[in-house]
Amino acid sequence: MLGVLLLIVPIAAAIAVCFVPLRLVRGFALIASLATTGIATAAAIEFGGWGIGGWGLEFSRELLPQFGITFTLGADSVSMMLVLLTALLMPLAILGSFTAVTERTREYYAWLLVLTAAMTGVFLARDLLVFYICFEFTLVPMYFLIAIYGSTNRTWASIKFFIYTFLGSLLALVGFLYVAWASAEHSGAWSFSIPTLTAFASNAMTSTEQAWVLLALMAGFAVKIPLFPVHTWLPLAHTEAPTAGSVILAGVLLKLGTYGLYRFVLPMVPAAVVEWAPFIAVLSIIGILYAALICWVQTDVKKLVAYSSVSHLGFCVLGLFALNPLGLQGSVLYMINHGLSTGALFFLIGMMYERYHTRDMGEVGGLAKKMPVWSTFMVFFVLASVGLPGLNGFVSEFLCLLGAFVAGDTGAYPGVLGPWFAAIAAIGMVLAAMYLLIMVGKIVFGPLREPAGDHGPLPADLSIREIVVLVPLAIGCILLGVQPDIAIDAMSGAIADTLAAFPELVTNSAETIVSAGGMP
Amino acid sequence: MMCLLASAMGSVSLAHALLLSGVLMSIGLAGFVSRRNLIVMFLCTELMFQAVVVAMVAFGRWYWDFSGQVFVIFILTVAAAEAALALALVVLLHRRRATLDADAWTELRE
Amino acid sequence: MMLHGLFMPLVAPGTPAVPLSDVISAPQLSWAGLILLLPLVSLVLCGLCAAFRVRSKLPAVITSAALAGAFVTSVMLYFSYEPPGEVVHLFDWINVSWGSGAIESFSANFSLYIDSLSLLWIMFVTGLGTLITIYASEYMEPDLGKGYSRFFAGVSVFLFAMASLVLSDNLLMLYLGWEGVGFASYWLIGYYYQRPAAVAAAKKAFIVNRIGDIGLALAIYLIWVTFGTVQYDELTTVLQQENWRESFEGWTTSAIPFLLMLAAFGKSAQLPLYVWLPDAMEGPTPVSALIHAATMVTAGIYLVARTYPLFLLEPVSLQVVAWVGGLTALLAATIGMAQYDIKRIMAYSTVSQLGYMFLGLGVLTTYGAAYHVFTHAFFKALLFLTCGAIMHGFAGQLDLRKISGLRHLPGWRITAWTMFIGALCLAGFPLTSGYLSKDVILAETFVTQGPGFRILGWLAIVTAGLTAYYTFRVWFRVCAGPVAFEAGDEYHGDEDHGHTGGFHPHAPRFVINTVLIILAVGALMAALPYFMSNQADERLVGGWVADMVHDSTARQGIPGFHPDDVGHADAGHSTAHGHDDSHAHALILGMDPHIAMYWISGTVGMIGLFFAAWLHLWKRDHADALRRWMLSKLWLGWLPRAMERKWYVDEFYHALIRSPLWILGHIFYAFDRFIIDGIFVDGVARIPRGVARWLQPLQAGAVQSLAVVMAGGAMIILLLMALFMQFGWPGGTA
Amino acid sequence: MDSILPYIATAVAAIGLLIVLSSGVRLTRAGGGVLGMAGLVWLFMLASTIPGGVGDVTIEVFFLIFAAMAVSAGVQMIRSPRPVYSALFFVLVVMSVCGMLVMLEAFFIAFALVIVYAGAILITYMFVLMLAQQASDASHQGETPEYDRTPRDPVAAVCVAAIFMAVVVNVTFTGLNDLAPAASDVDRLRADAALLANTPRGVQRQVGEDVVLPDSLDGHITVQGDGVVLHASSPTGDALIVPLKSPGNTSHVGWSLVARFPASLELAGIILLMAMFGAVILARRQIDHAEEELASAVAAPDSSEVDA
Repeated sequence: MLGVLLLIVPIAAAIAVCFVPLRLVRGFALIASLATTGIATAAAIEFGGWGIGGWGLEFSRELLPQFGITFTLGADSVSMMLVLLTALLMPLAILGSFTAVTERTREYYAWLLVLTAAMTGVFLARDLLVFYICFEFTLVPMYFLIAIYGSTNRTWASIKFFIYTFLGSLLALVGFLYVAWASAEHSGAWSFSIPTLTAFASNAMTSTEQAWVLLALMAGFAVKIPLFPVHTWLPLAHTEAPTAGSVILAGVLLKLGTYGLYRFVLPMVPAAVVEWAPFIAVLSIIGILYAALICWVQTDVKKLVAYSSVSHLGFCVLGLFALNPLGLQGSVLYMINHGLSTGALFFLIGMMYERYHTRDMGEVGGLAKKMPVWSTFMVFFVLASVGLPGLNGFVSEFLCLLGAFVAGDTGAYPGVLGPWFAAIAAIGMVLAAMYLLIMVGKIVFGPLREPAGDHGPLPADLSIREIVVLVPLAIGCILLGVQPDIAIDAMSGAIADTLAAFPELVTNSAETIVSAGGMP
Repeated sequence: MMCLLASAMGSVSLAHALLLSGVLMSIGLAGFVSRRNLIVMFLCTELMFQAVVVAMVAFGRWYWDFSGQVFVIFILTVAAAEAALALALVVLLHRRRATLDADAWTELRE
Repeated sequence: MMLHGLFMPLVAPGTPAVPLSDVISAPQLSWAGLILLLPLVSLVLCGLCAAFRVRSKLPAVITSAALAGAFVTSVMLYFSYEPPGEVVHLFDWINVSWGSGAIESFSANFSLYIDSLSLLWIMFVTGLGTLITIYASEYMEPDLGKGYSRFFAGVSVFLFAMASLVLSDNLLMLYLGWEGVGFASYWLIGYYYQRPAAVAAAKKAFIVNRIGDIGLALAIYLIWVTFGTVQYDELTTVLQQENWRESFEGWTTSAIPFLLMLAAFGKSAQLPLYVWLPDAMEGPTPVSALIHAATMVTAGIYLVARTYPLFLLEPVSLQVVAWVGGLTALLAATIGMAQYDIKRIMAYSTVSQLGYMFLGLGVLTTYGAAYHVFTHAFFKALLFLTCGAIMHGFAGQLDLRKISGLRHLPGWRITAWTMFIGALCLAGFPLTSGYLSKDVILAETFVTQGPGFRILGWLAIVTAGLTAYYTFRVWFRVCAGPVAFEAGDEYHGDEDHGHTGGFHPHAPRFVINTVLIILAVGALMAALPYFMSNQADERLVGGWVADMVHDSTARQGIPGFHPDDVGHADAGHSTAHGHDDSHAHALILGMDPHIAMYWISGTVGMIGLFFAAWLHLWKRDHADALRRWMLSKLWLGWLPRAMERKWYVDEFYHALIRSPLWILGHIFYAFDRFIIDGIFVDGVARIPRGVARWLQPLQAGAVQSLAVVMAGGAMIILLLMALFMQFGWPGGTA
Repeated sequence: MDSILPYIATAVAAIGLLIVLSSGVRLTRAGGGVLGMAGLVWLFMLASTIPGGVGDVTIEVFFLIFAAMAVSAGVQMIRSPRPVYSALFFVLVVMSVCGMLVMLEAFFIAFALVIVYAGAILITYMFVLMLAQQASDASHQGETPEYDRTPRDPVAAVCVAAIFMAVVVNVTFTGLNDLAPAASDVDRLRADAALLANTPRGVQRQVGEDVVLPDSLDGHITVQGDGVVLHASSPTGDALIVPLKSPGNTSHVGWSLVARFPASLELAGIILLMAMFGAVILARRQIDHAEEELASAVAAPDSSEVDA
């Protein structure tokens, strides 16, 4: 029931926001999102699946029984973590927009709240159609957030964002429907229940079918992640989106893609995954290096961070396709960590933008002199993003690379990657340090450079409100950096479930694949 | 020459009437599409009415059923009403733009 | 097979081969965690000071107290320490497990591994850290209320990271410390963040170190894959098993030492990756002394010593280490000879001395390397701090041509003479600490058999002469000779000394002088351990430092320690690589190398000193004449030029790595925008748009167009229906 | 129809039409006209293979004359750059069609068309045309405007027309064979009889007062030979068989209109009424009064700016 509340409360609040007096809108939205966070926390406490796998928070109601469509919610520990991430980021996003958005505020906060519900729905869905509807519905609020509240090139960016990701997810829908159809042919009754379909697809589908389904699903999720050749909507969307939009885009929306991989691709089509993992891993490695080099030559800070997301999520995908618990743990942690640190970076850039109305590193520089608190946070989150040990980024990056490194070699989960994958991807670590430190060197350090013009009513350095936005993220970064075990233990059961199909599959194909591409 | 032609054609039949009707209709259609003068466009629709009249009457004669002719009367009615309204509209539009060019009224374009 | 014997001695003779953690569980030692905790507390307090804009010296007091506490803790730990070592578990960090098998779990916790090697390191790290913090409390005075808290917070971070590097019980926590010190170094080099050079140097340091860190990360992966653990004690256990080698493929064990080497070379500024260290002198001088001379840069030595058994598995790797170390020493010394910035000279001398240490590691004398680390920490810190005092007093003046006769200036005497002591040690003046520790390495180079090690030995001796030359070049120029000076860039004729028309250097005060004296005494006293008796094993020579190395993984490189003694050596060992027990055929000038080296290096040092005195004390114009003469000769002109330009290594990197990558970045960006996004993405998006453009006239709003579409469409449908009715429907059902 | 020839004939005619529409040269236009006519003639000749012809040669000849007139006038109408000429050619089309209707024995309709179309509607068109041209082209009088001179997209227009014609051709050539047979003379007489049976007063008038009609005419009017007879009785009670005249086209139409489609008739009347209202409202000169103007108009009725 708490799961349903998690969906209903934001939507109800979104409707209510439309009728609240204008001066109370911000506060009301904040309180509503905090209420959602509270519910999410309660759900996390009530949730019984920490560490042991399986589903919790279940709720089911029939919608269209003749087609097997039910409104089924439920969470495993990974989705619960992502729900918590969403619940953490949303109030911050709302709080962070207090001064940035001054026009059409009602609409703005309503869309943000609707977005909360949609994203939570994606993570909580246990019925394929519920998942898909929520997955697609995230586009609508985001589209409006970019198109109405974005910067100069917002129309084009929003259209591109919408159509690109929409096209991808339509292909994913084709894949889903094929699986559902094949399952219905097989068993004689329609069902869209994710566990049912997963069990069916992983066991009863031939490897050719699986490969096609993999292709269709990847088309949807790879665009969302975004994986290397289909990433170009992201820099544009990030650059044009308002601050909160960027934060949510980087923090949660991109995770919908990797979550899709985790929830569907890996367990549903294991045979095809084993076959194609090296290919996808190569794509993600290309993405890591390629995007990192592109980051290097950016002058627009936001674009830089956007490209860095492409690079970072390459690690995430690499970890997923290592197909062992190390990689998967790393990857899921990466989703959360990236949400925290990159989300915070977007907040920081937004705070800078609010003051200087530029994102060009050539125009702004040496802000450590003028904004020491801001600079401290900036350096902190950049370091978290670079993967400084002791902060969150390191653990996940390390585990992803370790997973890829040992895949194909050891333990009960031999994967199909190998040391070379990790070794080449590790160059991305240097490049990440390079471009992020160059960015810090330009905008935080050096002689003070400010564009002319007034900086509005904001204080020179961060206000209390802005610090309040950043502090929870910083705490999260430190906590997950020092005690990642909490998350790792909590998610181990779910990850074992997801990987359940793999050991024997991989072992069977290991002789052919590993000898070819794995160990030299 | 006409006699010659008529004898070559054998006898006038329903088919001929229908074909003539079709030809008139086609001409009306072509005119409606290709002309840009609003009034001529309406004239073309009147031409198409004539085509329909021919077809109606021809069929009516085939079956000796006078409904066809009754419908012609209705068509006449509608044509009159249409002419009145259409011309009123044309006058209205003409007053706005001082032209009879149909292309001047393409505000639906992107 | 033949190497198994090497690992038995890791546990003291007679002790059964069991992991340390099984023998010792030391909850009573958990107070050792204070060494990590105190700097952290200091960091937090300094952060609060910064937040509340404290304008007093409170941060310095806090940090000094915290570091002193850490030092005291280390010393207490030393006294309560019993061989062979202890593991102190603090708290869990990363534990992933998915089965009960050998390699089905990955575990890395915050645990301290306390053996003599880590104790040796942590003691001088915390000790020097304390001293230098105290020094900095005066040195950083001009920044009171501005960056003062930030500086000491950085020092605290550094000490925390360094302590976790040194004390960690697993490679992952070592990695944490490893990157942590890199970050602290970034923080502190970039302390003067408004100077672009400082920011660039900080960035460079971090990035170059990152390259090394990749090596470390990959080495950790490989070690985990190969041995199933990243914890030192379990690693030892695995290495002691008879059959581990059969269980794994062979290439990994060969690759591990090279990857570790990459990491060590990055952190310790060796040949391919040394470029960041000279630039790092942009940081405040106490930082240079602490991080870039005494402690952090020796982390590479520590890493190699810590993972020494893995190096011994692949003898070639140690030979590479030796050669890289030797060549770095020579190269850096030649560069150091031609520089004018005294801090930079000291930086190159650090690189050079680190090269010696690696040479020592490579020629199987971990003892020598560790001893040199120990002595070097003192005298190099001392030298840097004197440089700092000069820089401080002369408003940033560091050019040795512009300061002279310091020892005659009132208030500068202590500085000059403590610098003299440091210079003596660095130059290897007989019976100083540097002399003793360097000789151990030089002698072992001749003793140990390896490819071209004799040449390497002579090169090292030449380097020793160069070292003496450039060290005393600095001292003679700056401290001796007639009194003359100019103010540095930081002098702007402000009200402090501007009204009298001239520049007055302000001499160091009590705190700095005290620290200098303590360090000078320390630098001299560092010779003592060489003469102390051994406690662990009376067969060992080398005194206290040998003791400290003995109980650790690096015990293979202690003079007098012979694997034969424990009965597991086989014939292949000494011929492949290693000590010749008798030293019989390694005579130099008819003497045992150890003895001969006393004479040779002493003599070479004196020669270098003599040249320095000639060119820089007695006949300073001869130095310029020599330089002019060399530049005028075509066949010699390249030498001083290349030496002054640091052998063009920076330019080389810039042209070969940075620029291509930068261009590649631009190409990729263009590719991204125009090819991927422009042609593919937007191109696909343009297809419907193009089709729509093409069909647009039909829907332009003209009523006829609509009519065409409507009528045409209806007609086509009708025609099709008619045709189908006439000729039958497709499929023949009509 | 198994042959493709009718379609080719249609295509030829279409090409002719296209040439006529798009060419600016008079000679080419004439050639196009000839080509189109030839295509149509060919088509009509092909169509004569279809059974079901009626009438005699005179009717055929007149039919052909009227058809040719209608078609050529129609083409001229859509080609002529002067709208007034178009309207006049349309009158010609209407006349031809009326002639055709006469051939088809629809006399009432024929005359009604002439009266209503040529007489009323066309005159309205002419009025509007002249009104518009006088208003718009005050500066360059007599010059046809650009939009009248250049047709828009004649290719598309002719294509659509040709496709439509192809449909008609197809239907004509294939569908007519399946048609129910044409009404025979007996059928026509029966229709007359049925109409007469429904109009006792008309019959009474025809036969005179000295024939007593039965109460109901049903079954008393029958077809005999080539005429319709009334079975009635004299006032004396003798059975009489009186031959009756055919009621004629107008009666037939009128009866159908009133007896079979009364509701439609009413609706048509309403439509006409509404159209009249609509036309009045639309064509009325629109005066947009701003609020304040209205207010001032109310306050100061003598304001002269009301009609601005």
